[in-house]
Amino acid sequence: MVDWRLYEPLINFARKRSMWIVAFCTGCGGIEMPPLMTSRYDLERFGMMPNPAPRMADLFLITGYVTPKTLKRIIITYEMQPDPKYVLAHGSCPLNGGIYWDAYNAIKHLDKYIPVDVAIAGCMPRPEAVMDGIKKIMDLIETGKADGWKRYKENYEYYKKNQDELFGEGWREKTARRWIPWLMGREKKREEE
Amino acid sequence: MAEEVKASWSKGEEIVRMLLEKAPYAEGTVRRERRLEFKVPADRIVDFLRTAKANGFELLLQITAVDWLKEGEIELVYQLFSISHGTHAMVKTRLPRDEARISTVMDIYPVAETYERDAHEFFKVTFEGNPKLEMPWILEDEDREVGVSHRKDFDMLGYVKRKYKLLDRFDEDKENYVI
Amino acid sequence: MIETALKALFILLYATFVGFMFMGIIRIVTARIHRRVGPPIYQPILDTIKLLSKKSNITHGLIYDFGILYAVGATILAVMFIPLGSIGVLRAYGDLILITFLLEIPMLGIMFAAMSSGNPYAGIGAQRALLTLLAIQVPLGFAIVALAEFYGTFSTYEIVMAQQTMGWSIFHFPLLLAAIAYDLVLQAMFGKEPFDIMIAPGEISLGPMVEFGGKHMGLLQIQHAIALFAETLFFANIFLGGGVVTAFSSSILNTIAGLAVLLVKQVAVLLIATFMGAIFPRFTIDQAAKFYWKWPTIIAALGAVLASL
Amino acid sequence: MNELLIIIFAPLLGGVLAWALNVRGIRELLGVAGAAVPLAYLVKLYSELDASGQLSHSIDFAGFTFSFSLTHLTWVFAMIAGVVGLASTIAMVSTSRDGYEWLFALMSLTGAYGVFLSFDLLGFFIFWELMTVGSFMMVLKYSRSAGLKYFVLSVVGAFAMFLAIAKIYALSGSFAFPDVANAVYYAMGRGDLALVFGLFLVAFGVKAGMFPLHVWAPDAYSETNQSYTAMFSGVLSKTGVYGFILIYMLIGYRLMVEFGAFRSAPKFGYIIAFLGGLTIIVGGLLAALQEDIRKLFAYSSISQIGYILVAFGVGTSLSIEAGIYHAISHALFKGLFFLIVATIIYRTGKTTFADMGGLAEKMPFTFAMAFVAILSLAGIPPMAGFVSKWLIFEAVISQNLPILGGMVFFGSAIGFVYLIRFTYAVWFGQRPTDLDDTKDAPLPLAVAMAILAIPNIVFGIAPGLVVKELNKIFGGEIVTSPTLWELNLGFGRYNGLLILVWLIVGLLIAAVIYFLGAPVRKVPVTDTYQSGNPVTMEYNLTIRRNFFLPLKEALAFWLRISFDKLYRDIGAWVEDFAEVMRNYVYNGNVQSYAWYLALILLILAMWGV
Repeated sequence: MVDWRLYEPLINFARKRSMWIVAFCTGCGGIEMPPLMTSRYDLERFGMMPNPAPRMADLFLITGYVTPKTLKRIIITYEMQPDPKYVLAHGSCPLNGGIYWDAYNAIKHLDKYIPVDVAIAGCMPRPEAVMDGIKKIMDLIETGKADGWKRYKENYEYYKKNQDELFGEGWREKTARRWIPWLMGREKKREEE
Repeated sequence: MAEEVKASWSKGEEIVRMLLEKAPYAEGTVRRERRLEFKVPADRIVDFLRTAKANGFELLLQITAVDWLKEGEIELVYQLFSISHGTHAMVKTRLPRDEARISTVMDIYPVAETYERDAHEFFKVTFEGNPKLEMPWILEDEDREVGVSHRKDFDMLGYVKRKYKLLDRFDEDKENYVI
Repeated sequence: MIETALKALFILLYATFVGFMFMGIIRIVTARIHRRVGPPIYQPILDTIKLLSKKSNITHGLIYDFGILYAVGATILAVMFIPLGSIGVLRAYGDLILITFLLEIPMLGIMFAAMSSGNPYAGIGAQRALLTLLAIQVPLGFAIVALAEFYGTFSTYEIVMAQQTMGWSIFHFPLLLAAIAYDLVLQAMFGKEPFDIMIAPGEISLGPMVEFGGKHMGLLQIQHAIALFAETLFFANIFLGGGVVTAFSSSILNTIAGLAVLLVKQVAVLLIATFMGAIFPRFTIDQAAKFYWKWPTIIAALGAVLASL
Repeated sequence: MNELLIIIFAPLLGGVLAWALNVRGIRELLGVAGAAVPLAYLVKLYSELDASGQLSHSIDFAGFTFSFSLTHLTWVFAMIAGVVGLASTIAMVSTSRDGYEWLFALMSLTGAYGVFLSFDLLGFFIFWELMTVGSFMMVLKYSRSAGLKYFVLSVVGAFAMFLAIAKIYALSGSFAFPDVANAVYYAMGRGDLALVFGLFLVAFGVKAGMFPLHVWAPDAYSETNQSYTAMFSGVLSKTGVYGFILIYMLIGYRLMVEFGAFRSAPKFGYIIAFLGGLTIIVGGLLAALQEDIRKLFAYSSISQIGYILVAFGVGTSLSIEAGIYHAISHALFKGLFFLIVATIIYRTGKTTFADMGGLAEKMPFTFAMAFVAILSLAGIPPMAGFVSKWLIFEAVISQNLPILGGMVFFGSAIGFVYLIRFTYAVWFGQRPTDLDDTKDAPLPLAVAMAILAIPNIVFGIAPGLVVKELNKIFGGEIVTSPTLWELNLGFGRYNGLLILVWLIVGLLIAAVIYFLGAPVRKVPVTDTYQSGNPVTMEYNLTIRRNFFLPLKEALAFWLRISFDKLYRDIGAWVEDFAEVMRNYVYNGNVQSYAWYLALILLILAMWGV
């Protein structure tokens, strides 16, 4: 209808300067967020703000180690975000497992399951390092290189295969039903009362 | 084992003596100030905890388990706390490793339900009378099916390598791994 | 006909732009109170552009889309009825009761859309929003009653005109009480602390807003901007004397001066709400209801009774 | 035979025939015809009425003269009965079970017509009782206890009315309305007047469901055929409302003269208005806390009647006109609501909110109708509900009555509250798996709903249509209506068409922005944010039970005060008292009766007889 390519620079500028964060803090990096958000480093200067609902969020911060249990939620939340969406991984745990390299319940390579646009090394990275990462992702957005969401669409089979290998086929339904026998039992008891 | 430092906490000794009078089947010592230790046979644990609760140990803080592989036993440690005496107490009991069954203490300390589920999931101890033992707890279903446990005869590292398809860059014979 | 259309277009654009600036002002002022730098003032516009230019959107059904459109449409309808200085499209029909209802029904549209998604957070948010509405309705009603009884008319435009000769409403004691109550009510209508339990970001993921994303949220941002403008404009009109300037000989200059006067008054109303919002924590829903049913109700009822004597 | 008598007795005739023949197919036809004939005659008589102003007819029966009259006022009320009665009977084609229901439903419709058209107190009373009997039998079939509660309170009301009529008859020696009004104005004493007013208040208050006499309504409205409830709440409660107008017509002037006015409202009217205000609040709050879809609308009906009472109580011609307008729109939207409830129950067989959800996808037509009804009841411009509420607001507030103004404002908010609860629990959210093959409304119900939905929209956009008729009642321009779309009160204006046009303009602007954005993708209800947890249809996350729990907790103190319980306690005391009397006084012992006789004789002797 309208040729939006003409306005692409403006839109990219808006995308860059208005990144809403999913407030989904995993691991120990969540505690690095308050200084970033509050008066010390004040991320709101760049138009970033924490946002509890993924439907209207752009930036997904993975702040620390990821367990399989969390990864399921991360994938579901990530898929709920509307395109374009960006992922920023904090610290060494999402990179290679970090100090949890031999733990049965910590994911070793996050980018096998969802695309990561920018990874920040460190255990934990200091707020300055996180700011640097955010600067990096802003540059990537402006030049159109932050294309994790495109990669996820294009290589969906690869990501799906890795997810299914880890969790087993049909893990969404299985996880959703996991508690149902127990919840139904409680429901029944409540009704009997 | 380092040389035991005999504690001299007279109040603690009094508490131990008072409890042991009522529960002669147990052994009790004072580890140090505010740390008491009791050893109870597995079949009397309910009696002992009931006695303890009646004598000022109001809280159950935790139930932990230790796997003694060589001795073929699993040690359960019930950590009690007394507000009135101001002291911890570790109540230890041992179960055979391959037949780890013990009675639940839910009716004495209701909070035990959660800790018993924990010990059941990771050390395969069966607490008879706890209705929620089979309820999903920390482990994912696929881990459960494989039988992940913290018992020492479970090959955790091998399982991790298999599960996450790690490149086999480390050797289990080495002392330190570099990744 | 063309003149009406041009006026309506002007009101719409002006309301949207000023509304976005208001949203920016709220964020900057809150940031300064927190000793932060804060975003640029045009930040809400960037947010809206970003949301509208999302490349994938979801819907939960027809009502999900229609509720949003309805909310925006009703807000535009409401702003047309409120006299804006000497510009007015429908101000002859700007009845107090009608405008009060029109300012409330966008929320109904949002609730419809939110609940059609079936999200439990949205359900809880809707419940809290409705109970807040129930709580504010009593003082709001009394404030409107006080106004109507004091001036003997329901027409907003006539009330504005009456204030040009009688002095601002807040200089009359009964209406001062009504204005205080109405200002407390505005706090909940803006959805600012301490009465923002309905969106409660940390607890129920923004409540009704949880499922909106992309262009739905962008439309809601526009709706929020216009509603912010309309609510402050309504307050400035009925309590602060509106924006009627007759000092200049040129009518265009008069109009511009009137808009400027109104803008100052609106910003004053906005700043009060922002200051209150920045320093208060959040009330739970029963605390909010008890608060509204106690002091603002007493104040407003006293105002209404005094005005009717 | 006179047209008025046809209007009154056609439904009864249809009902009796339907019951006597009791053949499926024919009885429905007869019943609908019984409801349609009066409506047709009412429409036909309109031009005649317009020319002459009043149509009268009287017959002599059993030594009394019964006179009937069709005036502009009664025509409006009879039209309410005609339209809602027709829609309700059409809906009954789907939901009724046997000839019994047709007989008594149409009998109560005859009663309602009779009440509206009677021009003397005796006929009024007889048709009132006919109506009560018909509706009582309808309730009795479904629930014994609800029926009995309704019956007891109706008997109290009927007894009060009977006493009042007897009092008036003793004074005037005539039942005809003009004679009665004259006699009351010139001859009635202050005490008698207050007594008659109180008795009428009880009599009409019971039928209208006025607080604190409303306790029968929730049970009776919910424990019967829901198609019939559309008539029950839409028409039968209007007879109570009509009764309040009758108070004005018969004893209003005298009351005004005798007791004076509070501000500009008559003092006796202020009592009605205040009780009406309490009815709004109590009915609305209780409606929000109901768990049963039928009960919610029963309480909501009570709450809306409160508006009408407030308007009538204020007592200016503007406010009475506003009240009649609200009576019309209440009959329309509440009739529509009960038909929607009937459809839901007919299709799902469930009545509680806990068992429902997600029906909007399965019943789109019914949902569209519900949407109209919701907008109308909540008072969203431009709908009929908004116009009438707006008139009431203006009428009440312009008379400098701040407390009543606050009450009606609160009432409009509580309307939002319970409607949203209904919307959320029934239409949206996850659908229980056993409702997956629910079908949309059957044809008769759909037709009936459409009959009621269209005026809901039309009377909101073109309020001039209604106001023109209502102005005729008062014989003057109470509400000026320069065009069909506009109302002008002098201190406030409303234009339905302008609102509609600008709303459409606003919607178009929004739609343009909406369609410029990227296309939308439909997602299932399970694709919803639950803190990242996957959602399944097997466990229903929609909040259905106790939706307004915080409100319940906030009102816990007030909810303990229950007039229903008070009446039950009084009933229990009476029963106990009777038990005591039976045990000790009327114990069946001849000897003790001899003693009573002796005692009475002794007392009489001492009295000097």
